[in-house]
Amino acid sequence: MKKILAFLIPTLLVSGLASAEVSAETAFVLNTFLFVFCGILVMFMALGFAMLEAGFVRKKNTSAILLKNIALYSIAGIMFYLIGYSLMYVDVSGWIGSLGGAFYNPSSDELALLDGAENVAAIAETGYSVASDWFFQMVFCATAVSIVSGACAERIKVWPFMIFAAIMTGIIYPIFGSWTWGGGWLAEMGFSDFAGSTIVHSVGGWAAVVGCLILGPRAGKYSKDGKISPIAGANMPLACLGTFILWFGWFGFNGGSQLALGSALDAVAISIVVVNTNMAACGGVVAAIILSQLMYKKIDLSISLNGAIAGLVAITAGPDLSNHFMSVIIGAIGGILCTLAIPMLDKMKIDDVVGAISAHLIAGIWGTLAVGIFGGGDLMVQIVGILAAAALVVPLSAVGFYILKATTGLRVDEETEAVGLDKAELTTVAYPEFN
Amino acid sequence: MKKILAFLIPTLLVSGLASAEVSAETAFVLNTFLFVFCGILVMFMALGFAMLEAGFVRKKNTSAILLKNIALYSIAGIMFYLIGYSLMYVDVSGWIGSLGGAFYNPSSDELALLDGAENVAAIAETGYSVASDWFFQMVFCATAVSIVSGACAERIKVWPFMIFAAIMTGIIYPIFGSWTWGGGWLAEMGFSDFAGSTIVHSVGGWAAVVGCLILGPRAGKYSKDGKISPIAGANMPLACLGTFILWFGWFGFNGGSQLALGSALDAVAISIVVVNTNMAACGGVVAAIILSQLMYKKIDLSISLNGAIAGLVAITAGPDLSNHFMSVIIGAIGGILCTLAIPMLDKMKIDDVVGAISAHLIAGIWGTLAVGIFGGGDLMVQIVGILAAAALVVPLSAVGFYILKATTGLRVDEETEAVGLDKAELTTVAYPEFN
Amino acid sequence: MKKILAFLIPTLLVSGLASAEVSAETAFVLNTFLFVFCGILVMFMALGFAMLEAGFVRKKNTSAILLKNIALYSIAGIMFYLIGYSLMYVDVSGWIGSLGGAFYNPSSDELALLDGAENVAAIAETGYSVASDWFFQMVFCATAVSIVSGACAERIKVWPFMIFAAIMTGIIYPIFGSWTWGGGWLAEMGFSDFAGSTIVHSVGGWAAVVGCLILGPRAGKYSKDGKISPIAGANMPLACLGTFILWFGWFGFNGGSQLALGSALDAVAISIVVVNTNMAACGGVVAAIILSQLMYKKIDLSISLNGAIAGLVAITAGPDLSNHFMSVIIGAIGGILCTLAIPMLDKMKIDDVVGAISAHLIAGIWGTLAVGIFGGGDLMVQIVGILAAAALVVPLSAVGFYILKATTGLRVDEETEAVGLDKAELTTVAYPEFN
Amino acid sequence: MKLITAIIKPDKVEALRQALTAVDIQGLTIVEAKGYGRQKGHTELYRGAEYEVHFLPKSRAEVLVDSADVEKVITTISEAVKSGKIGDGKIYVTDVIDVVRIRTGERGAEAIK
Amino acid sequence: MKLITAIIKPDKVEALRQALTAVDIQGLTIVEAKGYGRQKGHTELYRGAEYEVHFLPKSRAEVLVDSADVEKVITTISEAVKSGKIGDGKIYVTDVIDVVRIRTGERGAEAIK
Amino acid sequence: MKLITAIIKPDKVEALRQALTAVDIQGLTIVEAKGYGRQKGHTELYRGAEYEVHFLPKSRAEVLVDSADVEKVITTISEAVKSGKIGDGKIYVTDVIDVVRIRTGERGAEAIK
Ligand SMILES: Nc1ncnc2c1ncn2[C@@H]1O[C@H](COP(=O)(O)OP(=O)(O)O)[C@@H](O)[C@H]1O
Ligand SMILES: Nc1ncnc2c1ncn2[C@@H]1O[C@H](COP(=O)(O)OP(=O)(O)O)[C@@H](O)[C@H]1O
Ligand SMILES: Nc1ncnc2c1ncn2[C@@H]1O[C@H](COP(=O)(O)OP(=O)(O)O)[C@@H](O)[C@H]1O
Repeated sequence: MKKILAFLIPTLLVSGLASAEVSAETAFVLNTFLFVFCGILVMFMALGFAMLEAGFVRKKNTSAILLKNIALYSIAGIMFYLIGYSLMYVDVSGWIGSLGGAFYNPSSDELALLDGAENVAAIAETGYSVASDWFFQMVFCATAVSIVSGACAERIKVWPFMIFAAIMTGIIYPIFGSWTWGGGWLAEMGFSDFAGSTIVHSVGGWAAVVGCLILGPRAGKYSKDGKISPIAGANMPLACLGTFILWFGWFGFNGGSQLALGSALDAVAISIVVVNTNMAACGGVVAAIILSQLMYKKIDLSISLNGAIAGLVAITAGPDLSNHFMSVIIGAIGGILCTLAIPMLDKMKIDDVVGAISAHLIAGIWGTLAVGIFGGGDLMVQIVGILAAAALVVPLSAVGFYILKATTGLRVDEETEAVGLDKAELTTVAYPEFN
Repeated sequence: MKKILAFLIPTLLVSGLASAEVSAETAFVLNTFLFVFCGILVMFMALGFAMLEAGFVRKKNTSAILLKNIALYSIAGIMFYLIGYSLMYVDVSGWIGSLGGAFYNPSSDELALLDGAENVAAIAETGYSVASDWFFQMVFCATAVSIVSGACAERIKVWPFMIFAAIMTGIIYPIFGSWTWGGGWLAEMGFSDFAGSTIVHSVGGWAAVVGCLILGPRAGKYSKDGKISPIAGANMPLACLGTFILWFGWFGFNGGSQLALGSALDAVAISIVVVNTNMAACGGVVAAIILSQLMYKKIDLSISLNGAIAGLVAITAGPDLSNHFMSVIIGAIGGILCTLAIPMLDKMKIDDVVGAISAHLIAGIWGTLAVGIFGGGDLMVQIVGILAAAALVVPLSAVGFYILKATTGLRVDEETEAVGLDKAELTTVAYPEFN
Repeated sequence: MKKILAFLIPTLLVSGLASAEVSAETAFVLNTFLFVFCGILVMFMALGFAMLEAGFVRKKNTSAILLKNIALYSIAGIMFYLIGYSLMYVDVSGWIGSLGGAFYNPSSDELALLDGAENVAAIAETGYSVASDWFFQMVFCATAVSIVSGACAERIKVWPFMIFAAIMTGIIYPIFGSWTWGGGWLAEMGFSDFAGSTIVHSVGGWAAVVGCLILGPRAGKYSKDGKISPIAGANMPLACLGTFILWFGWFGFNGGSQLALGSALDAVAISIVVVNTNMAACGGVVAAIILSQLMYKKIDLSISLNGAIAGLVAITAGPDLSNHFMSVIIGAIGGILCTLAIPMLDKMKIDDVVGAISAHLIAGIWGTLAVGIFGGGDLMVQIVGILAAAALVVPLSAVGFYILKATTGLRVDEETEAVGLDKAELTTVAYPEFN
Repeated sequence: MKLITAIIKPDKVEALRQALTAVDIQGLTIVEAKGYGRQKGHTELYRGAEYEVHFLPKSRAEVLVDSADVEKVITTISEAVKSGKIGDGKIYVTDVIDVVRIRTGERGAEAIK
Repeated sequence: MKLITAIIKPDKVEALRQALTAVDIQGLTIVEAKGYGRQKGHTELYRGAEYEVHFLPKSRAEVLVDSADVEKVITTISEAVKSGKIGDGKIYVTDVIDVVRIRTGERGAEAIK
Repeated sequence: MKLITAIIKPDKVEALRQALTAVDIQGLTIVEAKGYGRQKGHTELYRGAEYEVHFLPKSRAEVLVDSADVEKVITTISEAVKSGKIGDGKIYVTDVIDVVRIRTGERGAEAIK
């Protein structure tokens, strides 16, 4: 008996230690809550894009861009449910998932739990609830296509755009996703992209480039003699509102990508991620302000707003840096590259209405490289990943856009463009009394 | 020894299981946090309504609608504190609560805990903190009256509206609340309304109908020969902003209605609720886009925004469905009903400025029925609940509005309506420089 | 054996109790998450200020105020990282911290944990992660300088303002912070300021007063014969949007200032804080509506919005009151004082564009006194704290502003003021198509 | 031909349009304006301080008419927009040397038929 | 001197500016307007209900010219903005008694050179 | 009667109003305009690309006056809005055949008293 006691006491101590830890069920709750909380924040980014883009287009195309944004988020939800999640995460072969998880629903174990089964322990071991993870993955998918809507604004037809959104969220994004987060070949090579500088932002950015090229620039933007006639966005407060909302949502985007909150380690990691995310955005803003002042003798607000986004995109591949100052630097370089890319794209006659390509693609590439440079991943593998994104998304989205062009038509006719999409494709202009 | 070990191992497993659970105090913290977090999200819906409505009214009535919205949320807080919570939840007789909990405050046990008492265990058993629950209930109450402000906009006097808001949040909503969430007769019959399709949205919707009927339509909306002259809202970006904020807040509205986060079961349930909430809104948007295109040959943005709300309202009675695809369907039907209701209300000369009746009342009724149809409740009881809401709210709010009409007057005079409420009842117009 | 059992049983009970408690690691996770969550909410207040201010300025200065707001938040992040946090919290001597914590980063213990060390228990004992606390403190620092940007709008040059923001967030705010939250002499005296009525809001408010005095009023505001020519803000929906966002963020501001979520006590306390915060804002709104109606025969929306802020500022020093009704009173008095202060400042020719001084300084002083009056602190000490803020901030910010005035210049020239800052100092006006 | 310009209250534009259509005048150009005459503006409040608003919103309507129609149009406009209250506005008539319909190149009275 | 007023489609303003500059007319004042003539507005939809929009957006351009330049300017404007479709707009000419350049006090033809 | 039209800088409207009131001219109609003359617009930047803004914001003021008052009003306007810098604007005078005060039906000079 004594011996038993001798055994018991350590056991109690162990149990004491155990009770100092996070219990499995508590961890499950916390992990699940993290996905829900961060998913909600990322969902809010859909509003950020809507407002940013509504600020950068002209009055006459404002209702259309709002409609596209709420539509694309809705379509993303449905397509990712129908097939996207499955192609990205279920039985990934290395190159693509399967349709075995189409119409993705809660697990039967979870449904049993809700029905009163005593399988808490088994559930707790799964780490997080199925639906919470799905939700978090879905909002990322929506983000990728938001990038396209902004770049192609003011000339792409509403219905074809919505079809493209379905293709992008149901097929293109999930395939690249399966290569990486889904555990496919790039993941196996060791490609490192914490929250998706490449997987979300460059993927969206490449599709935006393709869209802009196939659509061509807005009427009047570039004249034959090479002159650029900028087309000012109608509403800077909306653009600023959108930028801040994106920044706010990004804490969920990067913070949630830790994928767990159920331990002190996770909590520490998330805090670091959140601080780095913020610092990079600060760096991006300050760099864009200074550079725009130097380049143009005056500060450009719209470029400064793009700078915030570029800083955020840049840090997204590796927001787990242990030295916060590095984030300021990475974000600032993101802001600088974005600021430099804006006039360059204009020179290439790529008419990106909101600066999406500069802020998401260019800064996304930089952020992905930065992980290789600052020791969070292998630089060569990072480059492979960047190229793979281009190699997949450019042809696929080109095919998508060309098919739409050949069938429904892709670009509104000249008169619609002159009158504005709001009057031609929608019933209502955005500001009927302000006209 | 071996045997002992044989005994010990199960013990350890049990102890492992025990410490694998969520402790009572942790559950208390998580539950309380859920109320606080979701309450904050629902509070933000007050802004959603304010922006949505500011987008749908004309410039000249914009300051007034903003004022009404911030006022009603403030009044709701105070009235629900003074009497509403008590009438809804304290000593509910079956038909109404009591005034025993007027001026509702933290429990004495909680105050003791804060003062250093060692009563954590007792507190933990209560499940959640008193104030967190109060807060979560209060924000729901505010939502109900937000629905009224939008429908009755552009013609109801500011002060009488504020008095009505006090009546609604202090008396009408709490009485129906006591029948249901308060544990009264409808609850006992088994009426099932998870987060309030009927209890919040139809209740607000009925009061809106009554308000619109007693006020009459805006000048110029319906001519004697039966022609409808629509009055376009001034600012679609604000309407879209409001819609997205409502969507965002709805995750708290429905998610928080699980009422607990302190177990794996709750975490699973909340995740499912959040996904269903999102899917229903997606369904509502897509359905409204398609239907408005079919009906009007062009997409109507404002109807698409209403579709999102209708989808959300529809799923609110039963967001705990285990098959997410059903949510898309329920939301889509909500969006369709709302889209069809808009011209129907116009034919009945019910002038609902923002589509509140279509989106909240019609979709609310549908959502409540859907629970009966899809097996989450008894269809007959659901119908009883729906009728009970009408039977209570219509006469009570009619009495309220008529008393106001007879005393303070309810509707602004013709000249005020022509000039706009901003100039007549407030000091400032909303856009002084844009006029 | 019996004895042993007699010992064992209590032990088991204790262990039972223990497992009913929040484990140390769970508490660490919850505390850290509270900082992250509330920090994100407070970060969002930067948008609240941006929108509020964009609503209160004229169209021609809108881009400039947006730029200033995103810039100041970015600068605050960087300066607080470089030196601010260190001066405020690291080795505080009583009068100021040190530069020993400049470039503040995660602790080496935390980095070890992330690298796989088994030091969870040691980490858990620290209570929360270093970065989460830093983030939460940083966003407070940014808030203080947001107050200045609003008051000094429409005439302060962009670059000197940004330099002042750096001084304020790197030096002035941290010094006063070290006296109080940093544990310096005021903290030792027992100065009680839960979430910063004085430490954040009055500090910002004093700097705003100094800025307004040194800058002088906007051209045309006060004529020599003593007449006041008010300058209406251009966009009330933006002002209302900003106000609601601030209200929303304030739940993080006050709720997070409980500094822990890892126990039932903390959860109870946070709930109470959240309810009181809300009730005070309600009181502020209702009081400002009634008072503006009485004083001006019409409701003033902009004053009502200020009333919400004043109510929030007033409760910030002591939102832990156990009787929620007191919060309504404290908030209402805040709203009244703010409403009365607005015309008074005009009489003193202090031209505060957005009402920041009335809402933040006046209500901040009141809230700090209220803690002394209602028993949460010593009234004399509260007065000392209030005076200390003035004594520190007024001279320091005056020096800052005067140096800028003498070097870069502080105020735009007459022509720039007439044309608007957007055209003169930035490249883009805010509403190019609405002009 | 004559140009008839009327400064009227903005909420009378629709009545004006209907009245002109009724007398078969098929053309009108409107510009938003602000003005004062005997009606002197008023005082407004912003954040507790009073200020004078000197100008009131007006609409400026132009109708090109055949000289023969001048009196008819003046009467039509007057009746359509008159409330009898101060601020009803002014009508003034100026001479037009020539009119061109751009689409067809028609000149003179033809161009406004 | 004469005042030439043209009611044109808003998207033709830039073409008008370039055309006038090309014929060396260095001055133009534009006001936003709305109007109808033969072109009658159209029907729009809002939330499922139809309504008639009677007025279309137009720009009202004024050019002060030397009497000798009238025909040249009329031709220039016509060519610059003509699409041949209904709604192209009107040009009308009125007599100007005097012109002052405020800056210099110059009067008459000098003032618009 | 005459119609005096002045194209002036928008920030001079208030000075114009005061000056006219001071010489007892009690009526004025203002329309927002944009224009160019010798003052040629300028270059602006948006996202790094330059573009020319050809038009500058102007206000177009109309005063109906008794023929006898023309010179007085021209002088008053000129003095009130003149800065001596390019872009000060133009004043032009046209003849008015008749004026009607809608409220009373008064015609001619009576209508603008
Ligand atoms: N002398 C004037 N010159 C130019 N416009 C005038 C003049 N007098 C009046 N107006 C215009 O006519 C509008 C109505 O004139 P007002 O004198 O107020 O009304 P009423 O003609 O009924 O007396 C004014 O707001 C102004 O736009
Ligand atoms: N009689 C008129 N008086 C004043 N403005 C007119 C008149 N007729 C036409 N306009 C203006 O000219 C514009 C174009 O005229 P419309 O008759 O539609 O085209 P078109 O001259 O090509 O037949 C109208 O929108 C209106 O602003
Ligand atoms: N020939 C013209 N026809 C019509 N408007 C003119 C003409 N010339 C000038 N204006 C108007 O007068 C304004 C001021 O003219 P501008 O030549 O720039 O200044 P200034 O008269 O001082 O030389 C212009 O912006 C334009 O609106």
